Amino acid sequence: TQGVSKDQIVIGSLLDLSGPAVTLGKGIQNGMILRAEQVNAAGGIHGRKLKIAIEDSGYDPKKAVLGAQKLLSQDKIFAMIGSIGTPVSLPTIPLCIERNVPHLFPVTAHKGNYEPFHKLKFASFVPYQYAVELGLKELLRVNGYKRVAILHQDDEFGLEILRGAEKALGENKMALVEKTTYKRGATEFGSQMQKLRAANPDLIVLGTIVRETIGAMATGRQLGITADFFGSSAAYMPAVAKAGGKAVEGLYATSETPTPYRDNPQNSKLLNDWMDQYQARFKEEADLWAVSGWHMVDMFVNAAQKAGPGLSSESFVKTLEALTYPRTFLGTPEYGWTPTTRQGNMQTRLQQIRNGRWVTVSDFLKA
Amino acid sequence: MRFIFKTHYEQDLRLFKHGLSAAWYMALLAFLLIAPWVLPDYYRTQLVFIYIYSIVGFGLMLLSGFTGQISMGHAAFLAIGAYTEAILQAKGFPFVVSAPIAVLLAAAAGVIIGLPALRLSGIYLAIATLAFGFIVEEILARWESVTHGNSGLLVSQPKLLFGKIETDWGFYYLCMVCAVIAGFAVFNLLRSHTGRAFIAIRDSEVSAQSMGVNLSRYKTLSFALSAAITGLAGALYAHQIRFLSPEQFTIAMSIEFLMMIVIGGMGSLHGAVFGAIFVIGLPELISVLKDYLPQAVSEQTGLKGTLFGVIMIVIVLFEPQGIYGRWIKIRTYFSLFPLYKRGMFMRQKSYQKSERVH
Amino acid sequence: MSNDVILRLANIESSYGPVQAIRGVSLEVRKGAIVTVLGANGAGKTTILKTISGIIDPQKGTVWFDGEEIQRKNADWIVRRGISHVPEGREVFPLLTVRENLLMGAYTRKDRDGVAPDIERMFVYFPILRERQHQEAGQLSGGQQQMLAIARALMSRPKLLLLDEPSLGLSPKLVKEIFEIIKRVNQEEGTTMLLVEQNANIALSTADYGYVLEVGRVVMQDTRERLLEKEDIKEFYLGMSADNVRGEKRWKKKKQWR
Amino acid sequence: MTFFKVENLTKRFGGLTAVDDVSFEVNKGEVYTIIGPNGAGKTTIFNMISLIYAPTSGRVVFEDRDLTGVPPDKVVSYGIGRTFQNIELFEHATVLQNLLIGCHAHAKGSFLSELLFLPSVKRRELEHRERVEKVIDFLDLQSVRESMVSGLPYGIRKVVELARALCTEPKMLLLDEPSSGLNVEETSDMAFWIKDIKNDLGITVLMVEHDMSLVSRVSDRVLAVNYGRKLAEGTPAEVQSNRDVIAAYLGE
Amino acid sequence: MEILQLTIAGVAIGCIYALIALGFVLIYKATEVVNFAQGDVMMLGGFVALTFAVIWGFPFWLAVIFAVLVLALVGAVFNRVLLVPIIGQPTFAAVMITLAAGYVMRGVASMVPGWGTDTYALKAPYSDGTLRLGDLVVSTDHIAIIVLTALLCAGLFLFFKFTRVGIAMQASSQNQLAANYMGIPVRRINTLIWGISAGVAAFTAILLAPITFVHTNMGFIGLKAFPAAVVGGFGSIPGAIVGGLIIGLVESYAGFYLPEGFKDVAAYVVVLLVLMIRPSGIFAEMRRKKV
Ligand SMILES: Nc1ncnc2c1ncn2[C@@H]1O[C@H](COP(=O)(O)OP(=O)(O)OP(=O)(O)O)[C@@H](O)[C@H]1O
Ligand SMILES: Nc1ncnc2c1ncn2[C@@H]1O[C@H](COP(=O)(O)OP(=O)(O)OP(=O)(O)O)[C@@H](O)[C@H]1O
Ligand SMILES: CC(C)C[C@H](N)C(=O)O
Ligand SMILES: [Mg+2]
Ligand SMILES: [Mg+2]
Repeated sequence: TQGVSKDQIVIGSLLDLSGPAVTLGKGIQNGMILRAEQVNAAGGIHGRKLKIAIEDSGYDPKKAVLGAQKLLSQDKIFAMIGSIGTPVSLPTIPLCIERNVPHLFPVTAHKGNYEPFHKLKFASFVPYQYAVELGLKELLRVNGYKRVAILHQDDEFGLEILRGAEKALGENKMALVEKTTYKRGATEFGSQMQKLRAANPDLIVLGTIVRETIGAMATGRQLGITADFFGSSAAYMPAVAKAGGKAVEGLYATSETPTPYRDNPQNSKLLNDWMDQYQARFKEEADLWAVSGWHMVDMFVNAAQKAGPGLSSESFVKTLEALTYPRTFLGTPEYGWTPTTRQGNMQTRLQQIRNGRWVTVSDFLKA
Repeated sequence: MRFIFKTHYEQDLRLFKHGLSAAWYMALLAFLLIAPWVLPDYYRTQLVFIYIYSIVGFGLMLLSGFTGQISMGHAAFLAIGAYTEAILQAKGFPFVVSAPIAVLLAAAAGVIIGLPALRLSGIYLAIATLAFGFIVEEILARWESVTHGNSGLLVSQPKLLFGKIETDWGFYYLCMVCAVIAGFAVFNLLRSHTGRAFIAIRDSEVSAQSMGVNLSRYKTLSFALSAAITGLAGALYAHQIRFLSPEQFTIAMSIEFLMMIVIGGMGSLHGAVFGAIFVIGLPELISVLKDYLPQAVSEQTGLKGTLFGVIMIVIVLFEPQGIYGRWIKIRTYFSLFPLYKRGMFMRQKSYQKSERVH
Repeated sequence: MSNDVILRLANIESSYGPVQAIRGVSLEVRKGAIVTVLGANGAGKTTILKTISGIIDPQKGTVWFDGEEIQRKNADWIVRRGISHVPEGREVFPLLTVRENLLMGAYTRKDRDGVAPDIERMFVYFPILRERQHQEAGQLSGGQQQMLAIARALMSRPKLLLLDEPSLGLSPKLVKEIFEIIKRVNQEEGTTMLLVEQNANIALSTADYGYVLEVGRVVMQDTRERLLEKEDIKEFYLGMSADNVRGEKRWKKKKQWR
Repeated sequence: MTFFKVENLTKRFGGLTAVDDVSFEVNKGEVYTIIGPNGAGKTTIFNMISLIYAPTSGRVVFEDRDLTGVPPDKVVSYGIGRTFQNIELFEHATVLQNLLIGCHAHAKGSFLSELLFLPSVKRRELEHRERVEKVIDFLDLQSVRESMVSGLPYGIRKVVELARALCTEPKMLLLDEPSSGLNVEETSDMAFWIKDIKNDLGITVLMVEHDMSLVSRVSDRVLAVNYGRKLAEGTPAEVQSNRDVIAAYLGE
Repeated sequence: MEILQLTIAGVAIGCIYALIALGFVLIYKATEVVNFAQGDVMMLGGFVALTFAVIWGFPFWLAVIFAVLVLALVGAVFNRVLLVPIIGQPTFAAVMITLAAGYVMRGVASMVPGWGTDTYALKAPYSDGTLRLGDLVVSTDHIAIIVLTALLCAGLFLFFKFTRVGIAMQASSQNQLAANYMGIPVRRINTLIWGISAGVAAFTAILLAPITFVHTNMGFIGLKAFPAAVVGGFGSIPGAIVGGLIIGLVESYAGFYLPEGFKDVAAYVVVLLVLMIRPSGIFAEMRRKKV
């Protein structure tokens, strides 16, 4: 199979290094590089060095397709891993399949990444809808909110949040008291927040990503909204806690993977060492996305090891779908696929911003 | 130095001005025909994108380069073509049916934006078309029953007449043929009176009118044709990308198209093609450049964007008339050689003409 | 009239890209003189004036003005040295009012308070401009624009005034007046004039000295009086040749220019 | 029938009355000249005839057809061609292309046939080319046929514009200051051309001109206007000897 | 009460649009170049201010002054280095340069140490406060935006009223050739105008920062400022202000009273409607050429 020579394994990734999701791309890139370098330092996978070929997708399908072609036909990659964003992964999956190249762990929650079933598709990112549903149920149980409203980005991503919230409420015989949206890239939420304020909710669900989360909460607080806020995993970004200041204090969000802080006393030695290595290599503190990048390569390596020296995409797929990948010192959940399912993880945890930091406030939630 | 002796007016209507250029074009054609067999997939894919973008280039050049109507909403026409194609193919129509329909719908859209645009010009038209683009994008996102909104639309491989075009080279030739046809059509138009009417409108509306050019008719026609051609490109784009979602057809794309024709060289069909090659080839060039940079730099996010911008700027500063302008000069240099005079193309001081008084 | 040369062109060559418009022109203008340049269209008259006022750069040759070399300098720098230009084809500022146009004419002037009286003076020369002072220049009639262009050039009180076909599109009456004004300004303010004019009759009767230009070269130069004697001048520029039998004339013409 | 006439033509721009109740008739085959001080309203009259401006009141009648409300691009197909005072050519096209655009009004057939460049289109193109070449020969423009208009000197442009107007095959030709920017030599050529246009091509000429020598050489009748009003009408000689005309226009 | 609330918010955001539009219009008036980099220039202004105020910890107002000056310089240099060489070339060329420059600015900003791709808060002393009048809640940021915008506009108005630059810059855009004939230093005037408009952009960024934060894509708000400038009539300074306010208000109301999604396209619908009635904006500046 392509990408596997006697002393090298090449895998590829389409990361956004210049587009809207660049905050993700950077960390993931670094995390991947770090893991690869560690593996190679330790003698590689059955003696084969791991090489990661990275193309910038700019979150744009045209560039993604070209990049994918390049990775597939020039770099002859063995697997595609961790592509960022729906508009990148969906157009490239067919190309991978044509060349019998596994498409692994895309950083997007679109169903197209694991449905319809195909043996080469492996997804790991918990669908937003599902995560929000779990998180909201938990919040309703613990804090017993009575009036829940929602602000969501008006695209597929936002709609998933909406569906999740409605499902959770439905099971508690409740309904949204107000519902409002904004367009991707919006910067100003005055009228939306007033709409919500008029409905005076005690919890506001946010189908937002970084800036929208902060902007919405800041505006809301200024307008004197006292309700709690609850965002999805897309809102669970280090930047939110960092830039949001006191406006975002108390925000809840879901994430299966926690954001590491170096100076956190609870940290295990392993974690601290890992973070120091990262710091040393990239001159910046590891964030959530660095963790994800490192972690997905680690999962790959793990499977590739188990697949044995005669590595082929068939043997790899066989191993991966038989495998359960345990929790790690990074606080990640257990991942596992089966010959019939391609969504590797269905659990998440509640996180909250306290004193400008993300803190995990629940155990793993599952249905 | 070559002189062409003309013995019949027909010679000025010919496709190739002289045998040699004919030979060159044939050579190019031959190369493109064997390309998919000798080039690796990756370059084949790039060629396909070049064909698709050239088609867009022809369309936009017709409107902006020859009729002088700037459009910042051409992504919308591409989108209309692409979605129509995708939906019809999903319904089982073959390309020979779906593509023409896509073209017609795009043309209709062209008329719709063309009519209100009649009284507009310059920046006002540009912004009007920009607004149109945004609104189309919004419609694509909201008309979920048809477009599947933001969750996007997966596109099957093209069914030409009966069987699907499974092979990549099949699709390659499809795109190639479409590009050649589009190029021809526009070229023909330009060497006959409609084309000249467009040019007349571009250069002076008042005297175009007094020469009997019906402004509204020809402006609308120009919009319709331009949109139609772009729609054809859209139909091919759909199959090439295989996944359509509204956020692909943004202002950024429309601007990319504009850059394409300006860099290529306003007011020339060659320019459209050069522009396409440039826009598609540049990222390639950049990633090559990247390899020569120290890792500390090349790992930087945003490097690509920066290089892209820098290269664009350099080109424009070096050759404001676009790549085609430079091409002409090189050609003249060789055809005149050795009589070429230094400073023959020395840029004489020139002065901008106002566009606010028509 | 003083004898020192204020403007000297030494074998100037200018071209527009590949087209070479003037090929080694040398001419001199003495301080306070009115010098005219005659020539068929395409001869290069406009190009010479453009080269002097720095609107285009010559490939070769030098332009001295008032003791310094000014070729290849920026136009605005040159104008500030005291050259003003009545361009071919009016070139008014279409969206500015007549008054604003005149103000722009005085842009290079240091004495701000001298401007208002001069505008008044222009209004005396061209009463119609006073009537229209608040109208956009672009809406003026052709001739009115021409008047404005001349007035605007005078506003800067130049040492040297370049006039490119000032009589273009003016009524016979105004043509007479214009040249009166030119003479007057020349005498009262000692402004030197370099005059390009199709109406050779009136040009020569105004000028002290004349150059004749053909396809980018000076083919003849002399004082007004002697030029007026020359046969070719009479025939081709003053149109005084008796025979207007067209066929022959056409033939002659072809022989001359082709 | 009257070949061409304007009746009580008036044009106001805001407060200003550019043309004030002007009427005159032009007979087939004559050269009719309008003279008058700058700003008298001559060009405005032309603009109303070629329907670039709609008259405030009054009407234009050509071959007993009232032109009021006709779209500007139709006039030429009725047979009225024109040139402009400050040259309105298509700068970024060659002289040849400019002239071919002149033939536009007579180009039949849809753009579809042109997309395919059907033989019919080709034939039409060749016809037009023939016609254009005739004009080029007539006005001695061979030498500039292929050159860009933007590069031509003022004088030549003037001629090119005349040529373009001729290519529209007009019955009546409006010339706005045909001789401005031409020297004596070229002006006399212009005089010949105008005569030929009238005699050989049988085209009626309505012109605005300031060069009295040209006016008296070619015009059959002259109309003098001032402040938009009719001042005098008659043969060149009559008008030139008219006191008011001398006072307002010719000068002592 | 609601309506009043919405109006204030609308006016505030409208002022931002207005200021960016002002930047477009100044440059267009002087050079007929549409500066697509205006939004990104503003972004740079934001980061420079951030650097002074947060990273180097200057006093806020001092940081503001420095940021404005630095950007003014950047604008001037930009014009001198990139646009003067192609002066007189087709306007397309210049527009392309501004577009490309936009890419460069975003790219560079994301590579500068301490700037990068993250989102940063840049708070002003007046930020985060609220005034309550009964049910009416007004954010101090909004008040500041409105007041400061008014002051800035007054300042510019006086500048153009009492200098010849105002007329000269129009002259040089309407007929560059003639401007040169008149000895108007076209290059220098353009450079001045670029400086001013970049300075204004920096100021805008500082006003905007408390609301939308500082990040490499904050310049995209410029896409809303285009309709603003056009509604007012591209090339008219009062037009830019009025246009900005109109867009701001319409958005604010649309977001509250109209169905979902209208807020996002409101600006573009408005611009289309206005153009249908007035093909060159409210304070039109287009003319049919007199022939
Ligand atoms: N912008 C230009 N580009 C190319 N060639 C030009 C340009 N302007 C002038 N020329 C050429 O330069 C030569 C001289 O032109 P110029 O305008 O100086 O002649 P002129 O004597 O002023 O004619 P006229 O009396 O008609 O104004 C002409 O042959 C003309 O073709
Ligand atoms: N579009 C317009 N708007 C306002 N005023 C105009 C307009 N067009 C012409 N005018 C005015 O109408 C009057 C007549 O203009 P017109 O061009 O007809 O004069 P003309 O007789 O052609 O003069 P010339 O011999 O100088 O060309 C002028 O005073 C001019 O200012
Ligand atoms: C993390 C998110 C930016 C991913 C993005 N919303 C997607 O699903 O495509
Ligand atoms: Mg000249
Ligand atoms: Mg006139």
